[in-house]
Amino acid sequence: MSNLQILQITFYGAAILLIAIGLYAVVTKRNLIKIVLGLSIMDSGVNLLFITVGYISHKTAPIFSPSVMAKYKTIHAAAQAMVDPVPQALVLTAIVIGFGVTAVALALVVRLYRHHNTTNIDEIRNLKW
Amino acid sequence: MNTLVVLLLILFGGGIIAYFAYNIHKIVGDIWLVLVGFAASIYYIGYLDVSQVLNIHLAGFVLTLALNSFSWIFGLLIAVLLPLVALYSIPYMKGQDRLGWFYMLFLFSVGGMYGILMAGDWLTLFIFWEIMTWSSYLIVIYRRSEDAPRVGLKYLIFSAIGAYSLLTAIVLIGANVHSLSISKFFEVLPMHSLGFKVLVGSLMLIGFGVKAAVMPLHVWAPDAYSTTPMNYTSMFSGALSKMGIYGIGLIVINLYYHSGISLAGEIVAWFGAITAVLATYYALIQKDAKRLMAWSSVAQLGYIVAGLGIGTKLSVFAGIYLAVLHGLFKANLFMAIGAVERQAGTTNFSELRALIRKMPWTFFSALISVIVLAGIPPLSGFVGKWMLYESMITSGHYVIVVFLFLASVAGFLYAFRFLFGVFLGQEEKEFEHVKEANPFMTVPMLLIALFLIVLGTFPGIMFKYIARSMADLGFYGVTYKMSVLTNDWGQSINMQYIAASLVIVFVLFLIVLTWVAYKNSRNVTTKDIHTSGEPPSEEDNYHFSENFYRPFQRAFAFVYKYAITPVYNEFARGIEDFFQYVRRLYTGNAQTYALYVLLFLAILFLIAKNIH
Amino acid sequence: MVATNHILVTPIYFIALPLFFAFLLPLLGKIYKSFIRIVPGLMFAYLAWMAVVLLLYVYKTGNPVIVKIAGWAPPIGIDLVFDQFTGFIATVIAILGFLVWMYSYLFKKVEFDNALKYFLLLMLIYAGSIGVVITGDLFNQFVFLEITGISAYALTAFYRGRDGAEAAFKYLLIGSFASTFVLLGILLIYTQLGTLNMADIARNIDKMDPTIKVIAFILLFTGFGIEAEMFPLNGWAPDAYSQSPGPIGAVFASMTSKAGLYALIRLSFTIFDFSSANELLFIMGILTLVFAEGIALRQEKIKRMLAYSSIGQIGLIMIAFSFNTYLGVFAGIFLMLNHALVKSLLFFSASFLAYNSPHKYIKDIQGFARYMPVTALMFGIGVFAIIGFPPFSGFWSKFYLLSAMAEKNFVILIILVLSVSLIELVYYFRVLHKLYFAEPTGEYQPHTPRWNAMLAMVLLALIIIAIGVYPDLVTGFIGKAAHAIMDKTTYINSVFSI
Amino acid sequence: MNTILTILIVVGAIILVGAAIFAVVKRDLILATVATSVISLILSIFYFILQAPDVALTEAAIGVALTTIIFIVTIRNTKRFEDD
Amino acid sequence: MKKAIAIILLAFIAVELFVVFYKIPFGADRMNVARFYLENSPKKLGVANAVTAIVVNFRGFDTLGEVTVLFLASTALGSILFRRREIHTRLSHLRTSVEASVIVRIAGRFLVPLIILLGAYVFIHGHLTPGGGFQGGVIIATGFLFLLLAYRKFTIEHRTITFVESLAGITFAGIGLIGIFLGKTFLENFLPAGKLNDLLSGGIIPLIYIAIGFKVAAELTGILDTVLSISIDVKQKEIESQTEKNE
Repeated sequence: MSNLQILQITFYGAAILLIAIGLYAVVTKRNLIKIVLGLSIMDSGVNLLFITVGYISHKTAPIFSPSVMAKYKTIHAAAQAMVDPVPQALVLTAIVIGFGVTAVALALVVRLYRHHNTTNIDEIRNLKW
Repeated sequence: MNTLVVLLLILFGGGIIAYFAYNIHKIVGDIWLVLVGFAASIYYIGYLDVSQVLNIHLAGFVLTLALNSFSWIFGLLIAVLLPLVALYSIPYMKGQDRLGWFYMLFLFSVGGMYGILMAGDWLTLFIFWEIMTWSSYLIVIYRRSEDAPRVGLKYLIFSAIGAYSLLTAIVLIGANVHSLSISKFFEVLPMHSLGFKVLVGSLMLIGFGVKAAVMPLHVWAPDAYSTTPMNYTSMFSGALSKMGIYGIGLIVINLYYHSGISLAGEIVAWFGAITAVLATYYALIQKDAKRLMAWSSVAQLGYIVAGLGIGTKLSVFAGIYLAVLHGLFKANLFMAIGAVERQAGTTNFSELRALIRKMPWTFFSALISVIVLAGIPPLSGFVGKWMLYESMITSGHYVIVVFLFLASVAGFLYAFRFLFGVFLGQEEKEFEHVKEANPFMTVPMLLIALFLIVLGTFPGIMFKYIARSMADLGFYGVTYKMSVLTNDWGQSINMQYIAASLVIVFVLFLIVLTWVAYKNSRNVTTKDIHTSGEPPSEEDNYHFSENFYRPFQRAFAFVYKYAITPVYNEFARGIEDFFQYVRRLYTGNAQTYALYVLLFLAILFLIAKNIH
Repeated sequence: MVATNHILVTPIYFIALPLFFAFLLPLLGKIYKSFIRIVPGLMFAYLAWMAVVLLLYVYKTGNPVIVKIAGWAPPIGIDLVFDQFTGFIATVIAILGFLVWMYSYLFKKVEFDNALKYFLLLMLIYAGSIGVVITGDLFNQFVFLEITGISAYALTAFYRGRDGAEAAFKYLLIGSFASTFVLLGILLIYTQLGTLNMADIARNIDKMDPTIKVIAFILLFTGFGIEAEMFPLNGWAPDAYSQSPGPIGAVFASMTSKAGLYALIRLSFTIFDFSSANELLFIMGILTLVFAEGIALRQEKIKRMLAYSSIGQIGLIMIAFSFNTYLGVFAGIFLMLNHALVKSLLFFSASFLAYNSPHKYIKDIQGFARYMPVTALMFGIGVFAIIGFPPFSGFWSKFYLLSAMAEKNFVILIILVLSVSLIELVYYFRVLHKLYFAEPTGEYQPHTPRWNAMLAMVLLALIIIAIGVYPDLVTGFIGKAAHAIMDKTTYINSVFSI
Repeated sequence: MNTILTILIVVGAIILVGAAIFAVVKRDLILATVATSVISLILSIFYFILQAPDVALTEAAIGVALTTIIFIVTIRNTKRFEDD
Repeated sequence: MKKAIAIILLAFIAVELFVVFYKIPFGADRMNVARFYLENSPKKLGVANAVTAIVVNFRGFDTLGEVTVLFLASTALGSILFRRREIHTRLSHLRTSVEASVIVRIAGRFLVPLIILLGAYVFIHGHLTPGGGFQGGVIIATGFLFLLLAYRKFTIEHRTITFVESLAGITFAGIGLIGIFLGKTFLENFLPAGKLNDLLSGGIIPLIYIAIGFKVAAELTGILDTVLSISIDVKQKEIESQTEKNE
């Protein structure tokens, strides 16, 4: 197995495991905070997947810094030696959105705690059927 | 301007204006109502141009307004009833609130009926059908009585069942015939497959059958007819139910007889016959005049459906004739009951008695109507039944004849019960103050009674139009004479002779009877009951109106044991229970919902290979 | 193509203006308190007008208005597509946005902070919904979906006393699932095609590895299905509908669910080329319809009942679209319009009815018709329209839907749909009967709607009746919309021709 | 990437998953939160390795610092231990 | 039971996902539009950091949405947690139950300005170096977090936060709208691109990134402030219940 294959299994495996573990926490854990933790782990997994997919072996970060320009001379040559910047941009957005959702979720947890005096999701079932 | 549109505008516009008119003042509203009633009626009879056709392009469909002579005859019935009911309504509805609302809906429903009759395509028919349905529904629940929600919902549900099957049929027609025109549909129908014909035909029949109260779709009718204010019930039972008859006529004749599925017509006839019998027997055991007449309506509609279903020239002729007659006499009877209700305050047989001398004109018109209903010779009901039986015998439907005959006998019984329960018997102190109804109420009733007498003596007046309308259904060369009925065996009856002779006998009999009765009678209150200290039990026949036909009821107990209503109720409850259980899917636990999502995703993954 | 840089009328304003004013609103509130009510209103009115102008333009010329953002033509930049289909839905949302604003003009009159937040969230949920509809970029759609989602969570938890937080938490949980799945789906597509533009994806969809394509489709379908309230992914919906403030129920029914539905439809119709997508849509539509309407039959609370009914309507719309025939799609779009209008009216009136009853149960609103006749009448009109009595708009959508089914000779399906309609009729009229017939129990707090709410309701009712009496008002637009969504090639070509 | 880096990455990934499992299983929520911040930390290193410095910075700032802080504040205001 | 179902389902989903993702080769070049971005962000926009170019210009619309999400989150937080202002001022000393040590407090005096400076540096150089508005904003917010935690007297005037937040937001959306008014498109660059790797390059991109930086900083600080003030409410409750007990 080549290094790349190992890395492929490692990164994809880790990311998907993170998603699965996050989902597991969300579905089975009774504690509200644990559920929110699960959500944020899930998000992390997705983000890792994005960056993994955007990576191109032996290429550098997509920044045309003076040192890079000095190395490759032309913009075209430099651009050929860079990883895919789009997933990075998307993940940037996704991380911020994930943080926003987490913050809102935690605020809801606090309010639920005030209202029901518990963080057990099984006891918060006023609305049903 | 197109005269058909004008008529619809008179009714719908009149309805909207009536709402505001009643909000200004009751008198203004009343005047407006009568004005609209007469205007519509006169316009219909005198100025309507039957040959006119109007095509409206709306929403990608062609809506056609066109009247033919078959529908014209039903329109005529409405045109006769509308002004009379309008007049009658003025005193009848006195003291009710939300009159504007009531009359707006009233005129809307009449407009809906005319729309149905004018419809040249199924979509127009359906639109007006629904307008008629919801406006009549709103009238059924107009009196906020305790029963109203239940009755209204029942009416609405059955109407919706009917409307939906109609709608299904219509969209199937649209998809397969590529035109919604009614005449086009009947033209091309023979070319379609049997399955399509049967499917569309049955759906349509269910749709129209609901309004015509054919069993087992009649459940709503007794309740709705008896809960509604009587002035509307007279339209409801008199005219609105005829829309169902109109539709059944169209379908049975055009669909079945002209495209070769006569068996289906027979089945319809059987439904009609069974309805007639069972409804009559239910009418017998009613304790309330309204309900009795409501069941009677169901029964009479059964006759008509049976007649249409047989589908011979004569039976259809008889069916249409009976339909017009039923419209008149049933309207009259409901008006009479309304008058009684208004004057005496009740329509319950066990409370009412001997109103004959208090309300003679009401009695007279009711009497005439009952005679027509029972089909006793001098009057027109006899003519209709005569023709109906004849048509059935000549076409070999002996069993149906027996059924209808049974129904007629029992029909006579309930007619008698009605007369006796309301108008005859011994007088009571508590009804001493009762006076004859307002002339606005009696005059329309008497006018209808007069019509009935004339139609009995000179049935040919009506025959002319019916014969014309038969041509529209594809029966040509219908012959008739003014007052002579001829049967296939060559015997004939001249109605004028019969009428004259019977009227003389009848009048003499009445005079003698009354004189004798006066002489030997003694007034004892009916509530003067001696039970010798024993508390009276149900079994004690302490009022003559209780258990009027008890022996009869016992004899036919096996009929009364079975009722369709509980079946429907059980069905509804079953559905509700089922969903009560299904509802638990939404457990209220967010994690369960999340699990559903994962399950859904997993299932999709499993079937991923099949997605292509 | 229209000049993409028209200064007064450009689809970009649907998103730019609400965001701009949302950022500005706290400052405006400092200057003059009533600005937080008036300014959004002016903006909503302007946008509604602009939507109509744009739609008329698109309708008349037949050219979609496509706007590129930041000067980059698609697939490089993000584009907004205002064509006959997206434009129609955007217009519906825009008009309803204005009406919702009018309805809630005096909302929380005394509590300045809450009113500020309310209007802010309203503008953002509006921008998010329209954004989902008119954007031409998949990831951008995701971002707008999140904006819609987060504002919806906040609005659901808006009232303190109730169980809003619980509902919002459920919504958030399931919503996060949706965003995760959508992101994964987008990622899969990106790895194969290297682009995020919908038209570009649609153009090159054949180049995808078949397995990956299917999985991407499934992930996106599930994700958007959650937003579209598809059964069994809709556990959050009844709670969110019933706990949010009155007008927000209307917003959910007319905007957010429409946005999710749009995403679902765009996914199955344009982006992917699966023929079984329609079958999937069909099956899920039937399940959604039957379960939701059946459960609505057994509801005790009025807003919850309306919520289930709303979900049921979504199922109906999905069924209509799943036929993939002109008539079916036409019926689906008509149903979308109708559902948006009628459900808004029902939520508008029902929220006042529920507001005045102590426990929000259906049995509590009995006899309210005599205290608030106009509101009750509006509710009645809504019920008549949703049952589909002519001459209300519901009739036409139902008729077209059934015609579409008949065209395919789905008799059993027609019977099923009509049976469900019967169930719908039963539970709606039960409420109506309670409203009109039962004796009031006396527990009544007089909160009759003020003039603005009245005006909004009456306007909606008038629109409903106008469409019902003269459906040609909208059928022209709907017809073109149906052609637009079914014609994938034109969509792709017009996006790339700017 | 060379072999040493690969090994390091594999080890990192194992720690990553281990931290995730720890975060889910541990009843002490503060410790679980700390575990998630460890996840974020490792992720941000991964991002650096995968040539995404922008994302790495963001993840480090938001994932490690802010998310953890708001979690901890929430936990302090509710209950620290998960109960069954 | 539920756990078993969940584990089976998740295992299945995870395996399925892994199988699918395994088809995507790791480290392979599969750029399509990205190639265009890489070529053109230095050429046309004069931006050295391609990610910045994408985030702020090519896909700037996403970023507007993203900023809105943060704005929404802070609004939503306020609306969900409804803090009570009067308590806020009265009981602000209760924010931390444990007093920060002297070292922390004194270190803070030196550190916080440095942190804020670093943040500003990061977002001003967003178009040249890794980082940008978000990262810089987060860093600044961390600085304020430090202040909030370490100094019990420190309060942030909420009005200021709102002001900064709104102003930055308007700047972002406004710069976009100026593009339209200049006859270009929304968010289109209307300033000269400048020379690559100059501080004053990239046209409107640095401007927008600075606005984003301020906005993110203000929003996150607001969020943190709101979240931290939860404890005040809870503490208040505890005090109330204790006084009740005492009485």
